[in-house]
Amino acid sequence: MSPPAVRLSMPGSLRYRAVAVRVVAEACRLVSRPDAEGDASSPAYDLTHPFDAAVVSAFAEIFNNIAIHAYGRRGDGGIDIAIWVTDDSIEVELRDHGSPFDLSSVPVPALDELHEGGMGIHIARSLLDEVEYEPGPPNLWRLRKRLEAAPARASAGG
Amino acid sequence: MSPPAVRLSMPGSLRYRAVAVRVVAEACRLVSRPDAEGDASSPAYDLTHPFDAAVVSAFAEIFNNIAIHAYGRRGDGGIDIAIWVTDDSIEVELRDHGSPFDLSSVPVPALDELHEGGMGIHIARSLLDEVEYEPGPPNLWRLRKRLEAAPARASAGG
Amino acid sequence: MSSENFKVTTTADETRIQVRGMLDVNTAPTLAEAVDELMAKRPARVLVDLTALDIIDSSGVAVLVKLYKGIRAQGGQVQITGARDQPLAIFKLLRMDKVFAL
Amino acid sequence: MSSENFKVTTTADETRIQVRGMLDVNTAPTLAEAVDELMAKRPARVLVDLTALDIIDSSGVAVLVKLYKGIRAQGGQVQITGARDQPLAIFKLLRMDKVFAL
Ligand SMILES: Nc1ncnc2c1ncn2[C@@H]1O[C@H](COP(=O)(O)OP(=O)(O)O)[C@@H](O)[C@H]1O
Ligand SMILES: Nc1ncnc2c1ncn2[C@@H]1O[C@H](COP(=O)(O)OP(=O)(O)O)[C@@H](O)[C@H]1O
Repeated sequence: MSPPAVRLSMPGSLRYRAVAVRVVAEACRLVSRPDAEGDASSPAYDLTHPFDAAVVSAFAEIFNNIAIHAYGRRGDGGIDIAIWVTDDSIEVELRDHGSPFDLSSVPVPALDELHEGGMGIHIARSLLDEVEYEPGPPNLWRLRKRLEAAPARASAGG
Repeated sequence: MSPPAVRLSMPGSLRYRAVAVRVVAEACRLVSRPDAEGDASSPAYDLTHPFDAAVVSAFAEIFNNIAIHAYGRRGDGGIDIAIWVTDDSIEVELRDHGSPFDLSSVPVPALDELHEGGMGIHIARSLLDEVEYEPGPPNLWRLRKRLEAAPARASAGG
Repeated sequence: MSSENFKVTTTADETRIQVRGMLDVNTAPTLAEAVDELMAKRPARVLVDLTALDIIDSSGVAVLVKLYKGIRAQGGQVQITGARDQPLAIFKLLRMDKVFAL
Repeated sequence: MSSENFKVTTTADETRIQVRGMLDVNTAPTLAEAVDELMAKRPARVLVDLTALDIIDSSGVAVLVKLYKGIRAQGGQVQITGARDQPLAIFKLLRMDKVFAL
């Protein structure tokens, strides 16, 4: 596999979360709106494109879980993130040195009830094409999503 | 020196510029508004705090120059960024493998005239406490700024 | 009570909570406190306006569920309106669009 | 002509350019093209409204300078108004707050 376009290493703490989320949001833009100017035209990252919304939402849940569960909110370890973008897909890997766990034992929430927790993994899995986890150290999360064939993209208007 | 809080490696091209700018903007927030919630409360990064505005503006000029001048807009090399944050300062290093140049030969623009170029380095130097450059390979930029003693920060309103 | 992320307005008829920006693992706890304060007052009618909410995560959803369940358990009414974009997609995914009558 | 970043409106009296969001190395070239088109029409009065401009860099400044100098060289008037926050700080730093009468 070719080297990732973007690598980010940072503390595995919620305080730094926005750093990672913003990087992933920008990487999504490169996939979903490659014809846009190389830059956002506004300082807001916008998740109005469903591809960006899906990937960023899923990524944020997995990041939160690492900070909260793998590192127990202690922020005493790092997260290494690698991002590959192609014309029509994104792949994001996260590596941490926190406690491993058994992903297969996490139940799918019963959606006929309202839950106050246990929705993060379900959200991530539902929004992405693939969510893989290999317990470590380091623990490895591999997230993938393809851009669906564009449904008549709104014209750029320029 | 302690290891940087955040490391980012990415293509040295304007297409990826927003990735780097957003990371630096978030890192600034950690210095200028450490008491805020760990996350921005809105998806816009805001540069209303003068510290953030100064650091991000300066960083963006230096990044643009690497992509445009050192890499000649070819995007054929990477940029490695390291960020250190303390309670009251930020330090950002950028390393690239593009053409080196002689920073001391860049003239200070005469501000009694209006210029259509040659303002980037001057902007960066004026906004930061320190701008150092060591020609390479790799070329190294070291940017530093201290937060000034807070001038009666607007109350958080919570 | 209010913060950068929400504003609570109480009239004779109802309590209105406008949520804006990002409601996530970092910002949800402040809203959760406000929900506790509110529930102590046993309001009869709560309206949650999500028109200005840009992004939510599972922690944000959890606070809204807590509010919804809590007020209803006290015999109050809750209406959650205005979700769009990413938040709406998350509510749909969690099949909450029915419960919340979005 | 317009883009995500600017809107040009022409009336009998004047041409008004509203710039918004980020005017930087990536977005400035589109505005530069619009400036070329505009100058070909030799407008007598141009008003540039920067109220909605959040962030500018030296490439963005360069386009505004080009506009200012170009229109004035044609004998036209240019007024640039409304800069705030980061853009205002940059104009001040470059001592353009006087020239632009901000
Ligand atoms: N990265 C992780 N490391 C360790 N345990 C995890 C991790 N991610 C999830 N878990 C476990 O899986 C459970 C379900 O996670 P999730 O669906 O995100 O819901 P929640 O975080 O709200 O409990 C968590 O409660 C935790 O026990
Ligand atoms: N990273 C760099 N690598 C090579 N040359 C550079 C670099 N940064 C600046 N320069 C040189 O210094 C000059 C002045 O840079 P700057 O003040 O940013 O203005 P501008 O980029 O508009 O010319 C550039 O024109 C270029 O010749």
